[in-house]
Amino acid sequence: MGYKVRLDVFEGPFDLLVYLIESARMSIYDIKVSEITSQYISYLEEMQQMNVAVSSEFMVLAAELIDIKSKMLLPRSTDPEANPEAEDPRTNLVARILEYKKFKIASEILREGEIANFRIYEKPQEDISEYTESPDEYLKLDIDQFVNAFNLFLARKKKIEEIKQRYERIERQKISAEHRMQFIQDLFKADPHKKVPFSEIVQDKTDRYDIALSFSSMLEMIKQTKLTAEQKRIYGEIIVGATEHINEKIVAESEPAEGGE
Amino acid sequence: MTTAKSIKGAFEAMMFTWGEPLDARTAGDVLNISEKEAIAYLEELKEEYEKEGRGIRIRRINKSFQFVTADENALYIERLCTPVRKRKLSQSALEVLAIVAYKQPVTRGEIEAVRGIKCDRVLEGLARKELVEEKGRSNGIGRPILYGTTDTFLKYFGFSTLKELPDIEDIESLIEVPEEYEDAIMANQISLEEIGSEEKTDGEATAPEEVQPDPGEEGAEAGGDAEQPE
Amino acid sequence: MTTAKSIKGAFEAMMFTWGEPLDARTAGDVLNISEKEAIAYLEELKEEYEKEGRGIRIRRINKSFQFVTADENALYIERLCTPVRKRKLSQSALEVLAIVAYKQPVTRGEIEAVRGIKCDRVLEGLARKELVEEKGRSNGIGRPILYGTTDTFLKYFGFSTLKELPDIEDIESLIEVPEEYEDAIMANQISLEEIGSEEKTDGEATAPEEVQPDPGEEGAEAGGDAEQPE
Repeated sequence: MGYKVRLDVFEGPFDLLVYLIESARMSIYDIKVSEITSQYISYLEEMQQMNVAVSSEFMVLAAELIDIKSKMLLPRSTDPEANPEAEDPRTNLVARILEYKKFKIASEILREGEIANFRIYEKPQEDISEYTESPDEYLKLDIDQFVNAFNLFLARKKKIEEIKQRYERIERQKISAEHRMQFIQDLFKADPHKKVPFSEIVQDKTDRYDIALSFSSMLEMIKQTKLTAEQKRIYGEIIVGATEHINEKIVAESEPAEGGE
Repeated sequence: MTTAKSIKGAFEAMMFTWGEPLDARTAGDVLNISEKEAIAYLEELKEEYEKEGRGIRIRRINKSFQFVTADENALYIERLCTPVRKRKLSQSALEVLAIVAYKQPVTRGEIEAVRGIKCDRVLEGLARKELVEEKGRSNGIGRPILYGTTDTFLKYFGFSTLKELPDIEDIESLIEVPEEYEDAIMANQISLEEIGSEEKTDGEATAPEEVQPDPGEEGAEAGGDAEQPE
Repeated sequence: MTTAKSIKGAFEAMMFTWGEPLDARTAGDVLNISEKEAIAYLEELKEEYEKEGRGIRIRRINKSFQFVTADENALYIERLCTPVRKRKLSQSALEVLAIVAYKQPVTRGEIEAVRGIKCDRVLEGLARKELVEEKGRSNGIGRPILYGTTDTFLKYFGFSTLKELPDIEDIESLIEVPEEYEDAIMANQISLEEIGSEEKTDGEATAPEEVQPDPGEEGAEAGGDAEQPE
């Protein structure tokens, strides 16, 4: 047989093998391995003589063919142990050839579709530049976003309200601190040596403002050396005691109190 | 290829791919028919498209014919072809919009009183986007403009009426920030022991804007909040 | 704008203007109708054009629709305007494409196992032509890329959906005939071989990479230089 076909027209080793098998009018299910192997190898040799680069994949299949050929020479079926999975050494090769052929045929079907589709023409897009040059500004807005934004605003507004109220309270405190200090002074009136836990100074323990007011009043009185206070451990109870100045006149706020404690 | 149908089909395909007005003589040459015959077929085609009220029509210019879109579809083509650029409203625009939505009709002054900040430009932007509009004039001094939301505004949210906005009562009561709410927060946040903790007060003095120090706590510092960063 | 006629008219105008396949959802949005409704109208239109045997038809690619010429007019269009020459895909490209089309999502390794030869460059070329694309990653070792076909693939081969691919199981049964029909297979193979060898000597022998069109085939006179317009 004259193979006046160049190697590079074959899409791969299977393509060449299938070509050779079909050219030899051989059944894929009964490949004469010896014959096809020598044809395959001589084809590759011919190519190499013509200085055509033969890719390694072609050589891999050549090696496989030789391997199968040698196995074919062994007495089969008498020794199923040697190769129990594929009794016929060609089985795997046949399966791969069939798989390849299947897609080869599929590619031929695609080719038909390709050519038929070449007869169908599209038209280019019309000139739509007058539209594309002035994009629509579409507002992205959804109700969640709207509500979230508003809630954020409310939170900020609430904060502002708080600040306002705080300043109001500071004003109020300036008046009532005097009362609270008076109250503390009265606590020690009967017994100036007694020790009072801070919590007893607080009148309304559920009211944070009251707690804070009591605390600041106590601090103020310490500053005015009317009270002493000690705390045994951090976060522990503050124990308040009176000094000899306890009964001196209450001053609403001492002058150098600016920096707090 | 002799039937009128196939000749007209060929002309349709040719006009379609040609794009520009197709000269009847050129078209006729392709099919080996005279210019006159070609014009007759093309005129027939033109009438068919009109009679059937198709979305594309055939326009005749002298002896040339061209596929064009029917006038009545101009709007849809514009909608299709105009690219969409999505924009978001700024936080301030959303706020003003919310105030207008819930308090309408509302004057600019009232909005500014709620927000504590000028909003003339924001209002302008919202009006340009057709989200708010003038609803008349207030009887107050200077007869200021009253603003309200538009149908476009409703459309954005898919509402048919303003009543579908989330309940306004809840939101309004929140604006007032009731005291008991505040006290509840304080009760949660402070315990007796914490008062004595210096760390606590220090920490709060430098607290960022978001975390407002509690008034009670501040009071404990007896005026020490003068330098409080706000 | 509520009648079926006017909706279809709008779609005609939009498809005509758009040129490229027009997505049914996009088209539906313009008219405020659902994608499903849009598809129903567009399918109706498509049938109308076919039934009336118009020179232009509507081609469906998945959920997109496009005006194209009817294939019987190819000759006239070519006479009229010498359209851009079309270049066929190479045999190797087609084989890889066939494997991707039928086995998708598929890794390069799996394709190479079928063909017995490397195909990284072919795959690259197909991806560049947008005929295949990455569809994710396999869970296998090295997490190789999974390839699948694109809408361009469907358009290129004239399929509306992947379901229109000829049944590969039929092909399989065509090959895998039981032993007793071996003679018949052989006869079949002989004829296949004849076609194949002819093709190889005439057409493919001179085309190293991109295959030269077979003489006498439609749209093939073109030769092989011009890039396939896509």
